[in-house]
Amino acid sequence: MTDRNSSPRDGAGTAPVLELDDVHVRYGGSHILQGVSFEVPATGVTALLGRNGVGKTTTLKAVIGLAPRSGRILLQGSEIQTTSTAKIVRGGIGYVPEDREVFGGLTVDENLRLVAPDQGVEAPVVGRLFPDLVARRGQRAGTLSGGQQQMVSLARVLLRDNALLLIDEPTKGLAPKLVTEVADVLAEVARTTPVLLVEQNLPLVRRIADRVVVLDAGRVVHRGAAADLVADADLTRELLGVSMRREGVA
Amino acid sequence: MTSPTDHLTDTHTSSGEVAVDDDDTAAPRPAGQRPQGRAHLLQRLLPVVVLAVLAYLPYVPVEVPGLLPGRVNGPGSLQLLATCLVVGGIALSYDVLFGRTGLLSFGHALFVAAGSYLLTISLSTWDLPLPLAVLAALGLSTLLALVVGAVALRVGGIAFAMVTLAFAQAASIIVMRNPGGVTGGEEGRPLDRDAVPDLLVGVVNAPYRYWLALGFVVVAWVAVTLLVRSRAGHAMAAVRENEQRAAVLGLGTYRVRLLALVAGSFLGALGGVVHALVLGGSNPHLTTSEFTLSLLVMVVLGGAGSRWGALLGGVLYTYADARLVEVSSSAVLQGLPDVVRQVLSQPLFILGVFFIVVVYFAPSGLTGLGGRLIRRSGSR
Amino acid sequence: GSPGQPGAPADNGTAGAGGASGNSGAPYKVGLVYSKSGPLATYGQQYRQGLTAGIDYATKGTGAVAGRTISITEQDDAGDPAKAVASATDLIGQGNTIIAGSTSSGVALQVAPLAKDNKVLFISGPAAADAVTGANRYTFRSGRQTYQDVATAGSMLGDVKGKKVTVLAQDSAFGKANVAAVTAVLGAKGATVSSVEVPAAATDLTPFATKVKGAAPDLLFVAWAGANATAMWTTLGQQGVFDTTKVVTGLDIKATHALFGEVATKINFLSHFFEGAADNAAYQALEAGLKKQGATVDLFTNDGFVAGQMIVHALEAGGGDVEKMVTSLEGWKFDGPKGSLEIRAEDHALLQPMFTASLKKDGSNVVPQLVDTLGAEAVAPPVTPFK
Amino acid sequence: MISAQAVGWKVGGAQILDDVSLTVGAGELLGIIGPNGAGKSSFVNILSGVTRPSSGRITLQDRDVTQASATRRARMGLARSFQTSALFDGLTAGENVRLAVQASGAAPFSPFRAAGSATTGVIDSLLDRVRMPGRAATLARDLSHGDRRKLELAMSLASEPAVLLLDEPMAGVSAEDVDGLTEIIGEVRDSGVAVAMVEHHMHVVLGLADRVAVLHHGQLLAVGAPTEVTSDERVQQAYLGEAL
Amino acid sequence: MSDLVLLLATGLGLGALYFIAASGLSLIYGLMGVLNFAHGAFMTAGAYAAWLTMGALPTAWPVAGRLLVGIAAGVCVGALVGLVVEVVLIRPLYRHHIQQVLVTVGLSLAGVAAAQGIWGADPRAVDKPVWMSGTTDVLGARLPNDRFVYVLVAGLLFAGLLALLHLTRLGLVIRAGVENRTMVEALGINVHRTFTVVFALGGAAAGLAGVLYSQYAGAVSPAQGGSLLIFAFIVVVIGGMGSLTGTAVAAVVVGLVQQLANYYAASGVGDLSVVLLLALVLLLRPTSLKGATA
Ligand SMILES: Nc1ncnc2c1ncn2[C@@H]1O[C@H](COP(=O)(O)OP(=O)(O)OP(=O)(O)O)[C@@H](O)[C@H]1O
Ligand SMILES: Nc1ncnc2c1ncn2[C@@H]1O[C@H](COP(=O)(O)OP(=O)(O)OP(=O)(O)O)[C@@H](O)[C@H]1O
Ligand SMILES: [Mg+2]
Ligand SMILES: [Mg+2]
Repeated sequence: MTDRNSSPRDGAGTAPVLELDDVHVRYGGSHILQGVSFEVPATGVTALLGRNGVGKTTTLKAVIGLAPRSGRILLQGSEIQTTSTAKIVRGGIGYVPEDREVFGGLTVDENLRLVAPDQGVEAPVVGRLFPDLVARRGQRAGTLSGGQQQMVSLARVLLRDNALLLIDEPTKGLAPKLVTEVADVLAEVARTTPVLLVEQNLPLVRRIADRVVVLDAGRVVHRGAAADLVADADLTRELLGVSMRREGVA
Repeated sequence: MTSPTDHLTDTHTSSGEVAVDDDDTAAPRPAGQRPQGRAHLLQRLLPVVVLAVLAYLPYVPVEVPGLLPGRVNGPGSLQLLATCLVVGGIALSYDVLFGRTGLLSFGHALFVAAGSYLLTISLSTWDLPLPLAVLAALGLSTLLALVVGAVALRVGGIAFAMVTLAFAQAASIIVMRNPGGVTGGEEGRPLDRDAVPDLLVGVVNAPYRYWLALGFVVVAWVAVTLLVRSRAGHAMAAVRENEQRAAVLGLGTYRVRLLALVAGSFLGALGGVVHALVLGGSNPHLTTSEFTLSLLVMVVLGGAGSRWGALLGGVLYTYADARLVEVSSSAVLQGLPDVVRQVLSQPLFILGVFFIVVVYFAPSGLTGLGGRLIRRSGSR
Repeated sequence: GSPGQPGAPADNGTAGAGGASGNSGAPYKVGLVYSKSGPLATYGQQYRQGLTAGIDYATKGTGAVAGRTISITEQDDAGDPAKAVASATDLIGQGNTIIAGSTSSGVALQVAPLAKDNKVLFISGPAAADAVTGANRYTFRSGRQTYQDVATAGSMLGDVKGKKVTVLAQDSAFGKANVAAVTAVLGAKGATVSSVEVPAAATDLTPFATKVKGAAPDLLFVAWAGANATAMWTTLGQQGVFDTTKVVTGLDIKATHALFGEVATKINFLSHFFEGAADNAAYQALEAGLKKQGATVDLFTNDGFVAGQMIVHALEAGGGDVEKMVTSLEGWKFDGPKGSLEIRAEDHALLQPMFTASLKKDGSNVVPQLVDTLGAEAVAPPVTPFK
Repeated sequence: MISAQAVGWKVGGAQILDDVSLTVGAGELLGIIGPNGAGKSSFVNILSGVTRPSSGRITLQDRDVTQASATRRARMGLARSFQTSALFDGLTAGENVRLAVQASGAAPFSPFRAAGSATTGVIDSLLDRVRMPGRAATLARDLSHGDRRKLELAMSLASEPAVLLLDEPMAGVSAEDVDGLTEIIGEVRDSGVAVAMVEHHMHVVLGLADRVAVLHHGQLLAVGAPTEVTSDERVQQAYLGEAL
Repeated sequence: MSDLVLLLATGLGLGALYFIAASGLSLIYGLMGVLNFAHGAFMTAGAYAAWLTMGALPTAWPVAGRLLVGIAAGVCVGALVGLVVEVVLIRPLYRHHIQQVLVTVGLSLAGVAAAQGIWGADPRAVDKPVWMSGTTDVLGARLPNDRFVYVLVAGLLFAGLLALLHLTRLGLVIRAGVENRTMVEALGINVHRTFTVVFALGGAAAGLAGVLYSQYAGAVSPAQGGSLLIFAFIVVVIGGMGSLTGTAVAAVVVGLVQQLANYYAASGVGDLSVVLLLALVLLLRPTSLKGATA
């Protein structure tokens, strides 16, 4: 495996692209995020980890304005906690939701054309990363296999220049081979665009993440370099209930 | 992906909050979630108390100016209340389809009208005695429901709504055409007075018609309660929420929906029978799509998927419909500019606007709104 | 304590019905159930205006009978029989011994049994259904009935023996009643009657115009109520029905006169009543009474006026006692705005003169012109005894 | 228990599945793997009756069910989970499971049979089993993604099926819980249930499967013991790549 | 022969009218999933707007000229009503489809009642250009001229709407937004505006239908829109719920079937022909009805 640690990944010194400061999310009576604060530096991959239901997805949704949030959220220094979703996205955030959320009634091409009106499936990134989609350009996205839909969902954000990518479990449901490929894509993208990544696949995290933020029950319980977490088996077990090394064997 | 049934499920909960339901949600809440002992008892007792109060009304000679025409137990008031109750019960029967099973039927009026017309026809044209006539009306209406349901349920969602609307429209046309002189066309068909007990005829006997209507509501209430608590009721909720999942669990979704439609229609037809008895005849208004639409309006007004909601919606709607006429001719409007007054003097205008307001501010219905207020004050 | 009689008032005072008889000086209570809103609101309004004028005329401006005022309680049925039944029940319950109104036939037919059930006087209004006549001993009518319309139409043909008559009617109870009446009236006189029935759901009327054209009748009787009238006349005109056939139809209220479109002047109208149809003391009183209310004479103002006359007569003779009032009306002859009227004792049919008319263009308006007046006996319906 | 014979499925001119024959016996766990879009979910849909094959035969417990509805097959003891969680969104997690329990019993939608509440214990123990304790009262639509997957599994287990089809049960389940769920599925298999499981987590498949079938472009590329299949060059090339 | 020609031509004209009425309905349903019960009220609004405008214009103008201005007014009012309704009533309820439908039900009740309150329940005569009330002899049949106008307008409308949906980005965004509004927003597209546009378009089509139908009927009345709405609904259902092409085909079929059945079949059959047609489609091809959203 390539050691990617040599790439500029610290981000220290430069201003963070995204800051969360004491962010809360409440749904009706349930207090889901209870004061989440962390920063996403301007380069590299920041992984947001945690068990099921701790609020990872909710955090991403809070950033992009899809969850009712309070607290301060800064994108490139300007507050966005009251901005509408469409505006935030036009301000430079790309979002890959965990449920894929492709437009089932539209063709693959039309799905992509929503974001890149003149290119659609012709865009070079798509051809390079997901040749399968090019072949299926006229198929209704609703009839794609789960993995293929995931590709559409990913391709959709890569068509545009983003200041930050929010990606929620991109490799879920992808075949192992494709997981590797996607990991490479993400690593490559992260070289120019910072990525906030939610992921359950720990080997992948180990491979591409620079920093980790671990959530538990709506609070941040750990922040640090990915390498440190990987190195500390006890810490991993404590935070995530599992050892990264053992997983990597599979 | 959105499917028409998804739209339906939205009725029950608005943006994540549970539609307030009585203890009869699809499945009772697990033990830990049950309402506290005393509150629960109260909830159980409430229907009984309400019933007792309602049953006693014919003995209450009090005037409530403005609210009711004359004394509470005067014939006018009791006739009005009886009509309200019958329609409330019919709304309850419609909720079996709409609120419980997610079937947006625009043809429910068809079965209500079938019950009503078949009763008057079997009394006057076929000369059946009352008990047989009632049986005939119920039996034939249920058969009709079975046939119509079997065809219409081949589609779902909005298409089902439109298809049932078309069937109802056909029935309406047939009734208007007055085939063989049995339906009386747009003039309707009065009840054969000699064929029904004297107690149901005449202004002085309004209390008995009122009790009859109340009896129907009780029957409908109990039937819906039992149905909802039965396995069928749970299956109906399952079909409403996710049809495909229900199918792979082994619930025959077509049969569940057909069952709901037939059960709802049976109660609806019973409502039609009582309606004919209370009003002294059948009239084509029952067959119109407006009537079905108003049933939908009632259920939503009160709160879909809840017995209190449907009943209350039906009663309130009918009451408002009848009493708004008074408002429009009242002195309050006299000072207003002409155009405004003319518009406001149309009861349907007020009703329509009121309905929009309710949908808008209380998407889960009046009972939902009430429940929300209670909960809010409770949590403080 | 144990509850008393259900439905009983608090203090065992005067029982619900019959507040009329005993205490002299208390007003006579008359209940009105008619369309104040809904599709027939205009008919209802005319009726109500006529009624005011009628009572005024019959009581010589006092609004009272033998010193007791007539107090009128109104209820709106919006054309819905269910509402009408509830309203009538309410009114009867409040002690009204006379119920009048019923703009639509559906309402009249559902309220009539209530009159018998509760032994109150019911005077039906504009509702034209033949079945109201002879419905029961307590039911009367103040307007005309379908049979009289049709008989008037028949008169326009002169001798109908061997002639072909086609009825173009909506496929509804109203239309069917017209077809039946035409068959009865003209068929009996030797005409061959056929009918073209138009389904309620038809939007385009060309097929029916074509059928009529194909039948090539000598007389076309059009029985049309409500929607699509203009389209129907235009289509008949376009397909050239007027070139070969004499076309007869009923004249509706003023507001509809413009709706006949291009063919207005080619149609022969039968009329129940219109402005300028007659002239007598009652007519002048009607005109004057309406003027006070800012209205003018129109079709159903007559029915209201006559109802007013009947109410006053019944009260004068019966003093609020229903049986006496019924007897006093049976066989009563009097002058209404249309001319001399008679309430036939056997079935309470209102025998009355009828008119034929034509429309004349007057600038951008069309106004009806009287062609002929038919005596009451010429158009009298057959007797339909009480059931 | 369940077997597919020469199953083919065509839609809009595209041959999605081509001549697939597979059998799963009682107490056996068949892992189904293959690249995205290979036709795995389509195959599960055909086995469960959600879609009808264009050719071939399906037998369930030695009866031909090719034309039988999903409902019929479910009543014959087949349960399945969906790749995209299909839940009764407006009901609570507990109610979801309750429905699944009831649906398998006698007279699942009799209007004359009370639903009963004796199953509460069963429900809670099922939810505990899939590692989501205390979630019974949450509306399904408010559950987090991983919890939805677990609930989906609980519902498939609830009916105590004879044949269990799982479509990517581990997708989105947190790393911590994967092992636990794997264990449960193993236990189910050991209790004599025929299990077919589509899964991309290779260590789960390798740890559980008695046999592994590889689908590729709608065709059966290989069937055999896990080690045998994974060492197959074509499988590595088409599917595994440089596995993470 | 001439009868048949007459029936076919007028049937086609009727179908055109149905299509114009149904197109707005189909558009709004197909794109937003909202079954707009107020469509009839929209039509009524358009018809009255045109009637009032024509009445306000100097009578010296030729009727055709006044009618054109009237049509423009009707379309504008229809669009405006659609716009306002969407912004004020539909948008805030966008997650609740049933509620949206119900709001339109309330609107249809209130709208008709309001018109009735203001202008009375009786129909009012409208002016019709002389040419349009005339006929043209074709193969011995006297074809009413106005039917040609309806067919022409329907054709143009059909082509225009198809182009809009399939050739423009607006169409794409609309179609995506129907499925998942949140996600369209999450892609940085302001989807509110597009939905308002759809509703306004549907309202404009309704306004147009209202004006043309009032020309056809020779009068305006409050309940007029509602009577056409029933057929529009049936056409939309037979056409496959929200497919514009399906709607067009269904409109023509319904128009022709109704016309022919009314002439050749017994009165009862003619009356029920449309419902029978629907039941037949349902029994033979239930899937075609499940339509775009299934
Ligand atoms: N209606 C359709 N028209 C065209 N192609 C279709 C249709 N339905 C499914 N397909 C194709 O069939 C193939 C099989 O899909 P399936 O969902 O079975 O894949 P899968 O093996 O489960 O993949 P994944 O692992 O990504 O879930 C896919 O390539 C999909 O695009
Ligand atoms: N609309 C909602 N209403 C109430 N609670 C909600 C709602 N949406 C999410 N939740 C709750 O918020 C918590 C966090 O959910 P979230 O989806 O953020 O979890 P997650 O960390 O992404 O989990 P997973 O790994 O399973 O995807 C969960 O307990 C969930 O049940
Ligand atoms: Mg998540
Ligand atoms: Mg799959």
